[in-house]
Amino acid sequence: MDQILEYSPILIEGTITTIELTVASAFVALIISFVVGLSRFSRFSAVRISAIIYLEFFRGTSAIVQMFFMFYVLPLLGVHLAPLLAGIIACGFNLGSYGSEVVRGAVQSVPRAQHEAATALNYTTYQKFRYVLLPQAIPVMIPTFGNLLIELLKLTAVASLITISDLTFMAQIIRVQTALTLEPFVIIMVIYFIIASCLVGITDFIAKKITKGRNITVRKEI
Amino acid sequence: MEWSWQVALDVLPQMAQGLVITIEATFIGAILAYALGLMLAILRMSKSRAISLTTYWVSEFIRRTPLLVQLYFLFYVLPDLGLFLSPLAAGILGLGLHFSTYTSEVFRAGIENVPHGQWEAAKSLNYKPYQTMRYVILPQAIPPMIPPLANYLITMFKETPLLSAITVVELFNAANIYSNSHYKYLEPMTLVGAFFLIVSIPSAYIAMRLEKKYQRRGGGSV
Amino acid sequence: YAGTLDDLREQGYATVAVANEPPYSDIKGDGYVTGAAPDVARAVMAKLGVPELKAKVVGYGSMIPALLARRVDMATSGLYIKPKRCESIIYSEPDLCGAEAFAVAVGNPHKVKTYEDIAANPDLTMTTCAGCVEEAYALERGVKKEQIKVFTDPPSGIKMLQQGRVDVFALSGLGTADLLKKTNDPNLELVMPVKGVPIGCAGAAFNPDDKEFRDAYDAALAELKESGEFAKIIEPYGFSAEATLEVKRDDFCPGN
Amino acid sequence: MSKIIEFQNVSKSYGQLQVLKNLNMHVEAGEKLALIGPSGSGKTTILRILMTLETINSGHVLVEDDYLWHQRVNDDLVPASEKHLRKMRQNVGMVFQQFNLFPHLTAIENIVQPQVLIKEVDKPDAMNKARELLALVGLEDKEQHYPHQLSGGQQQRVAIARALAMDPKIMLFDEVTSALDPELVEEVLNVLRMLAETSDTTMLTVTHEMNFARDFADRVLFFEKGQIVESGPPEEIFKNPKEERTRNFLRQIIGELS
Amino acid sequence: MSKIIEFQNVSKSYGQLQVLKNLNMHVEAGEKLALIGPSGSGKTTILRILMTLETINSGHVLVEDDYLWHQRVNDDLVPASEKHLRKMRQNVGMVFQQFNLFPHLTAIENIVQPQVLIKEVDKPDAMNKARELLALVGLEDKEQHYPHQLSGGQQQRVAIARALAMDPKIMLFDEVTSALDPELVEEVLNVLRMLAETSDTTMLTVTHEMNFARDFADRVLFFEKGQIVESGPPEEIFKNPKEERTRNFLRQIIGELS
Ligand SMILES: Nc1ncnc2c1ncn2[C@@H]1O[C@H](COP(=O)(O)OP(=O)(O)OP(=O)(O)O)[C@@H](O)[C@H]1O
Ligand SMILES: Nc1ncnc2c1ncn2[C@@H]1O[C@H](COP(=O)(O)OP(=O)(O)OP(=O)(O)O)[C@@H](O)[C@H]1O
Ligand SMILES: [Mg+2]
Ligand SMILES: [Mg+2]
Repeated sequence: MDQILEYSPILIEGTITTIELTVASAFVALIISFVVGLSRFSRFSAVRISAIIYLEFFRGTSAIVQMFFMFYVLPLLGVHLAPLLAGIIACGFNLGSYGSEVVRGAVQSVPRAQHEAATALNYTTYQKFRYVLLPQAIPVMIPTFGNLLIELLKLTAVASLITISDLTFMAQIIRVQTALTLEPFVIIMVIYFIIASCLVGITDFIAKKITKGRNITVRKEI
Repeated sequence: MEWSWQVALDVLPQMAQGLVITIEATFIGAILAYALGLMLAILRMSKSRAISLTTYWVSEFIRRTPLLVQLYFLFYVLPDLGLFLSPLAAGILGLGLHFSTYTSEVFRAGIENVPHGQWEAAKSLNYKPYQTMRYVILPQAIPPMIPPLANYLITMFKETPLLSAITVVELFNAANIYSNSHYKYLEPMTLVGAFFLIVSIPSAYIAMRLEKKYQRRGGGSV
Repeated sequence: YAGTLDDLREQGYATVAVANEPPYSDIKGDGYVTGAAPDVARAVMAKLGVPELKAKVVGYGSMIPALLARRVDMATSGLYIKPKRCESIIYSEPDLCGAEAFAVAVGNPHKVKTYEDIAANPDLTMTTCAGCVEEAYALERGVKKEQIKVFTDPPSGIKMLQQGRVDVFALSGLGTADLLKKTNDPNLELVMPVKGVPIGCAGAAFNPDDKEFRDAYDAALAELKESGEFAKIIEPYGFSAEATLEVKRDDFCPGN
Repeated sequence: MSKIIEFQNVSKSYGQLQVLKNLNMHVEAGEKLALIGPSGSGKTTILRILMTLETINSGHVLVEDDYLWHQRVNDDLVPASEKHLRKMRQNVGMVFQQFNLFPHLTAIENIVQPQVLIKEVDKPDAMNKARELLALVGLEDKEQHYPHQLSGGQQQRVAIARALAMDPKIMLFDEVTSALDPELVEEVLNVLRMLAETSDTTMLTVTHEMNFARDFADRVLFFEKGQIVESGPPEEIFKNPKEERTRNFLRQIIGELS
Repeated sequence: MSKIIEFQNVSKSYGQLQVLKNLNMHVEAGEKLALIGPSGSGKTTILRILMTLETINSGHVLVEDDYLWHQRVNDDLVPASEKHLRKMRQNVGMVFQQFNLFPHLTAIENIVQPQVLIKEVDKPDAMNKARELLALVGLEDKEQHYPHQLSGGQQQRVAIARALAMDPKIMLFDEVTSALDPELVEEVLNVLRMLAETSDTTMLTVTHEMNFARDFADRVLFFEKGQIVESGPPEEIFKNPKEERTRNFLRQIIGELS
């Protein structure tokens, strides 16, 4: 155990990298989720089709394959990304594809009658989405987004394979330097669990805040 | 860098062998995930608070920590504790265990989504608990479970490349090993990505069809 | 890319890919990277007017791709000079040489002394790292592909040996010795040197477009060797300066 | 006539909310009873207690002179076991507001399955009985339809047939038409009117349809806040309610009609 | 008086099902019209076409002498653009069976938001108007309540106020009480009766409540299978329907009452 303690600086560094990677890619994923998710409702078929291609591509291939591709192949094609950036983009684009489905589903779950009420009051399409549909859809999205955030955190571990110095990568360094196995893995699993539990707590808090005083039942999705 | 068909042809046979392992891992892993998931769901719905809470936290721990780290753990730590697993067996166990925490939610939601009125109707007709489950609840709960369970099969398929980290030579690792010894990255990685798309897009389509097919019948118990 | 070295001088540091491979590299608890290979590189680069060396720890198999993708300016730590590799990258003159070693169960029950011994007994299995020279040695000497299980990192390889998943662990002599010392398992023993394979020599590796940079590096390395400073850097890590001075890059990769 | 149902000082609360307060009432065998009263007065709760879908907090409920929620063990009254409850449930059948047909079974299977599983009737006999009952409720031509292929009124009639197939001594109907489109209400009420006239089963029905209550019931109970305010034959209750509160309620509900 | 709405040979089908068949009708400005008829006769469809929630297959609909579903471009009639539809919608307001209030806004925000967004009224003016209207429908004390905190009847009254706030020339009411508990129906109908008397807006209402139709309407249209069977003042239609089919329908619906 003493040996492990000696490595606490790099464990802390790894934890910070993992959190940075999670937060930054969550941000990327969130933007993509809305852009791609809402594109599915576009009047223009070109926009809708692009959104579907994006979705199927990033949802259809493994995250690890996408990362290797971005890290090893893109540079050969002339696109140079710093490893952390490659990791953020890979994680963000991957999760963004799942998130876009959440956005689409939540908007679709707003009853048809609400569309009709907005039309009857002569709302424009933009106003309908901005003032009627999204305010009702966002609370529905939050729990699922919470689950996706956990998926994202776990996905960042895979980034260790493209040599981003996250928590998992640091555990590997410690293993090689100390020839210990059980201890580094147990420690990082506990750290992951703690980070994930904080994320769960934060989402629950937001969900409570946003539904407070309103009759919106926020369901945990499967 | 130029695409070389020579390299592509060279790596294909090895990838084909890897694909067999990938498919094996996916299906056995899925069966395990379904069986363990059902067990977890039953334990979770147990009347004993201790059993149900323990199940909950164990599931959450598994669900909130990365599969990659769990795989390392199963492969490198378990043997020290006396359980010796081949790489593929450890990989399948890891996949099955990790995803059982997801499938268990499908089972639970499937059963809980049967309207309350159905339990009451069965009770008012004097059905025994076993008869209620067997003749009333399960026939209604199972069809809606099929699409999400099929979706997890696809997800597991996409996660199999993680097994490369514990020396399983599946599709991705086969390509990766080739890359490492021939220092060619473009073709193998692109082919792996293409392989995944070829399998997962049609399967996603089939899963969608299943979803349509098994949508809850209207009427009945409104 | 003629001006790579000038660029590095200007920015004041170079990034170097280092694998997690004691004693070639040694990563401290606070993340500082030392070890024989990075220390040599540090001294050479200082001579070339690049005061700082930023080490990027990567997987062993990731050093070459990282170089090719120009994610790093150079790579060093147990990257042996091998003809196959020379097709993709260019090397400096050898800096660290050593014999090969096996780790086996204590008493060496299968009497494995050479790769040929492994090839002769198809029931035996061995492990080494992905893309490592030992894999090539084994295949060249008749070991079947099925007999080789690659590990992701050396301790995992030792674990496999301890757990009986494999019969032989093959790696550079110093790496194996270091690992056995840390593992401190009385059930394992070291076989060194492995006969019938050349002494392996590693060098710093460069992107093939950086020939000028490499040549400058060679010149500075030669000075270092002559001054005796070189021996002072590597010997504390267990490497022999003498062995290194006897060989040339052209012995492995003529014209690289 | 003999008492078939008796409530002795029954209280029932949901959390803070006391729904039934020391309720005493009884029903004679063969009686047709209509329970009326404002929303939330506890009408549904009474039926659900009789069907053992809700427990009670204090008091006793007797069905056929046997304790429903308790059982006697060596002269002590202890909470009823599941076995005792299953025995008592044989006496009672219930039809719900939301029909609750089994959606994965056809109309006839809905009626056959409980007979076969619970009463252990042979399948052919159960089929015969199911056909008779479907004819009784006017649905002989729908036996192979699934619930979702039937209108609400038709579903509710199948639900009535299903409950009848179990030969309960007591039938409970909880606002069986309130989930139906207005056009479909009459067909279901007509079936109930017919049953009230032809069968000697004891029947309790909760309803908001006052015209129907008048035709159907031998006796009307007016509830408010978990207590019986007034009880009597329908002519009396509807023409000359004694209590101010009954009058108010009836005015409110029938107001528009007269 | 002048025609404010005109249907010229309008047909409308859903797939195979023809819901409106060459319908011709018109409504005078300020008229209060009640549409009655059996389920599926196309009453809702007419309102939805006027609200531009459904398109038509052939014929023309005119509102204030302007084509609703078409527009004139160089003497040609072409399908209406979204812009034209938005202009035409300004004339029409609709209240739905299921209220369709925006659940994330309070009662008053429901009335303020469309005024601010669509009519570009200043927020304070919109608030004043919303308060007036809430008072009109008897809900001055509920302005800060969210829809789920209101009873069905109260929600429906807010929905009426919301539609009125847009100052439409034509108001459409589609069975505005049919989703309400019986006790709550009257409060909403009273608001509508009051509006019919005090406002000169043109109003079309679909209803199953014949007593209400009688009070509310200047003219009653009886529909069946997408066609007008009979039209006239309520006294005539309800007392002396000319057509056999009207008589049958009224007997069925009012039968129980008389
Ligand atoms: N499961 C429950 N949990 C909490 N409160 C309940 C529950 N079931 C019923 N109640 C409350 O108990 C009271 C009586 O309910 P009950 O359903 O018996 O009334 P009711 O007379 O049938 O009314 P209605 O005419 O609306 O059906 C109501 O205030 C109701 O809100
Ligand atoms: N979106 C739709 N798709 C297919 N059929 C529809 C659709 N909307 C309505 N219909 C059908 O069109 C017919 C007329 O419907 P409409 O709603 O206008 O009748 P209605 O007179 O309002 O009846 P109700 O009194 O039941 O409300 C009905 O047979 C209905 O099933
Ligand atoms: Mg009730
Ligand atoms: Mg309608």
